[in-house]
Amino acid sequence: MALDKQVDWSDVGPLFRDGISVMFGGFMGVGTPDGLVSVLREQGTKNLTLIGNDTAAPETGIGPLISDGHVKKVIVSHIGTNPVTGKKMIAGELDVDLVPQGTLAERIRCGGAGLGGVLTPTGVGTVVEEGKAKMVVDGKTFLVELPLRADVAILKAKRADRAGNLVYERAARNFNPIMALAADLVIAEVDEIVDIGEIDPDHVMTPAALVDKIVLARRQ
Amino acid sequence: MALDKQVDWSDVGPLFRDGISVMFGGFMGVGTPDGLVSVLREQGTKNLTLIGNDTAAPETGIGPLISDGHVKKVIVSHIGTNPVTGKKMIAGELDVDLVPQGTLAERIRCGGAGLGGVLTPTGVGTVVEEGKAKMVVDGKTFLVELPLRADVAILKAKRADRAGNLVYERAARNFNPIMALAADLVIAEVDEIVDIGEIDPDHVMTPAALVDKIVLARRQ
Amino acid sequence: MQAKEVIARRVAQEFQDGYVVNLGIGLPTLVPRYLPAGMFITLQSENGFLGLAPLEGEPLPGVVNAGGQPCGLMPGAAMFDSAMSFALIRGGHVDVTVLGGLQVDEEGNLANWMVPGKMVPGMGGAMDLVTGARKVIVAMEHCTKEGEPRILDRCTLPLTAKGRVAMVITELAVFRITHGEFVLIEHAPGATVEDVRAKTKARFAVSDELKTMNLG
Amino acid sequence: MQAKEVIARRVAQEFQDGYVVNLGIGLPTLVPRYLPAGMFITLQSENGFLGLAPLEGEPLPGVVNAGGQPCGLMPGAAMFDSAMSFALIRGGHVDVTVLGGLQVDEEGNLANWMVPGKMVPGMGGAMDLVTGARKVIVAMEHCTKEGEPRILDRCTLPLTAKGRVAMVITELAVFRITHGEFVLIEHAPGATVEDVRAKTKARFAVSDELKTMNLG
Repeated sequence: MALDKQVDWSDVGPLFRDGISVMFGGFMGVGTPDGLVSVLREQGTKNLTLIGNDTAAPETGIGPLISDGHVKKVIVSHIGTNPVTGKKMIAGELDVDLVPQGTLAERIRCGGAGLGGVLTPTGVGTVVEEGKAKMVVDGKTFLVELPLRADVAILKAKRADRAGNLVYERAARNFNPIMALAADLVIAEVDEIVDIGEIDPDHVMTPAALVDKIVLARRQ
Repeated sequence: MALDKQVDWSDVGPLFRDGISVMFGGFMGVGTPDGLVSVLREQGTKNLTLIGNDTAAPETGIGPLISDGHVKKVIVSHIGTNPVTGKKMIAGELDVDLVPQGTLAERIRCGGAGLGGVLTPTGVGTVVEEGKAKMVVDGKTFLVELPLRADVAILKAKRADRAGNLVYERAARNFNPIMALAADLVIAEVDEIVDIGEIDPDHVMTPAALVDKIVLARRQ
Repeated sequence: MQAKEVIARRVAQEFQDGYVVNLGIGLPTLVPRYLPAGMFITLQSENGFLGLAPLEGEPLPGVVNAGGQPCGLMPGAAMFDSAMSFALIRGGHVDVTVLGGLQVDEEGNLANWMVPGKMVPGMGGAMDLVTGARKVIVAMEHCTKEGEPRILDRCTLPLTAKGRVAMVITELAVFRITHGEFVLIEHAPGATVEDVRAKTKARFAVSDELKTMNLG
Repeated sequence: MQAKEVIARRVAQEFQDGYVVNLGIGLPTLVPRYLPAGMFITLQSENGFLGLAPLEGEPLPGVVNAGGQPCGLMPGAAMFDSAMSFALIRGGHVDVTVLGGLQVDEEGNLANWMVPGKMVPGMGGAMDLVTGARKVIVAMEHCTKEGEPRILDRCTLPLTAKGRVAMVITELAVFRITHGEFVLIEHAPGATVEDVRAKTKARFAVSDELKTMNLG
């Protein structure tokens, strides 16, 4: 029988250490696992490197981790909706690496798919190309963008079976499925846990083989 | 209201011309649109370049197109199950370009995703690396593999809505979704056509925006 | 008629039935209300779906636009992940994107994502959109609030993408950029070519078929 | 006990509970029947799913293995496209792959996909599997039908991948390849190191902990 990957909330804390890199699903906080973010916050995890689409707002998504000083670096496509991120960046308290959103997605996918990088036209002729190798294919110039991986990925899904197959809801899917490929430890916070066999194999969006731990979201 | 993309079988033939490149979904014929293959065969389309996983068997999948001499070139990962392919290759009647299966998938995806190529470790130190650029990332060597596109993609799906959203069945999915991204004209043969709104947006595997024509499979 | 409405009405004329469209925040989101009756377009949302619609009724879980705001879904919508979303954007599957601009220059360069030392929000999906969409339309007011031209010989702000702008539509003028040539094709009712020149710091040719913008 | 059974039994000892495994055609598919009771593994099928199971009852539409033959699905199976299938394979998400071999050499190179002028089936997914799986086990009979060694100082056939083989398991011997060293760790009951040397054309060290294969 498949392994049951459900863990209790008390089991989650010890999975995080100071200084780790964390990929987080979500877009403006939608699809971000709020409970797992709270664990990082409550146990005072320090010096995190966060990788995800954006820093949401001060009290949304991973925003609180930035507000409370748990983070040393973010690799994101957008910080404009969270003024705290900008302030800490200017104050030299937070390192911000801005990556075009499509490039961020491809770099994470490369990290998870055993690829050494990808050639993208995005960023050619802009500040994004600084320090990067370029390659001309069929007369067109591309940037060589390199893989991203993380120590831990924290995901949010609507439903999991006990084996860890995941189903996301609407636009809360976003970066979650590719991050499931690209981290050494993958933890999913889910709204519902069902028995193995209850999710149609055609509807699985992240296969159980990629997921290490599942935890049931606390009711709001 | 969304455009209705259903066409009759009599409308399909004129979409194909001699000398075009055709991506075909399917793995050993499973997920290959047999009706569309029949159209290519019955109207005697010549000098096709076929791009897909394998050449199936002489009477399966795209096999008949090879047996009947409609094809000048195949770009595939495997020909071992179709002795006709091998015979025609040795006789100099068919050009065969063998590509590792994962590399084939990535090259098609690149072609459809606006990427100039991808760095893969697959094939390094083998005949596959001949003539290709290499790149070293973090001390590891990768091949630069370039995009593939086609004039037409012929797909097989289980279900479509009238707008062209597609759902595939089990392992018949395989190459179909990435090919939907990588051809100028995308035609899907489907077992069932339902009204718009009947497919849950979370269950769509190929969005309608990628599909140009849908045709209802003839009952076997 | 307000400048924003003029611009949105004119942009709407560039859409065709069946188009897949990505609209930037702000002014571009006004465009759909000026489409002719019966024209069907599909809106792409870079957070991962096709079939964006206005919110009707209560917000639904996970149904938000790229600004994180609750929205609706068209019948026939399709959801996907961020890798697929940008495969669509970069791969030329979006027929047209309409974005605001801080500056555009005569080479078709666009700057709209940062003002050094002042505003560094990040490029989000803008660089991919401007690089990958089949047609890039910049929809913006002709001058800054201070009256400075936004259409320049050369952008002074960091670029979003190089040479990708196909049209610039303002309340005063419509320019087309093809083969490296910046061409005035329309001006606002009551305006003259000289009015446009006075507020434009880019060289431009005047089309042989110069028209007055039709805002009917 | 037939050679194939010996090999399959010994390969089974390399599996651990929870492993994701991809099995090549032929001999490797025999391995699961020799797993200890209660051990759970997930079989990956490169045509696009996890949770391959033997066929039970009537074939179901679209449920086929990588050879195109009807098969079953485990409860908890998950289907995906070819890009995802090889993201899993190349990205190190397959714990172990077991493949047959034509030749293996002392540098851990494997040749198993073509014989020039004779057999050119194509590499299919083999190159990606051997390149990307965390552990590559070659399971093959020790010599060819003609009695020629298959374990060589250097492969003469075109390679499938370079330096990726971690173990070679035959009916006669078990070798481990680590840090570029080919080491004999087990031999068949009744066989000697000399028997192995006589049939092996590669230099190999003999482990200090050399054992007899346990086929119980």
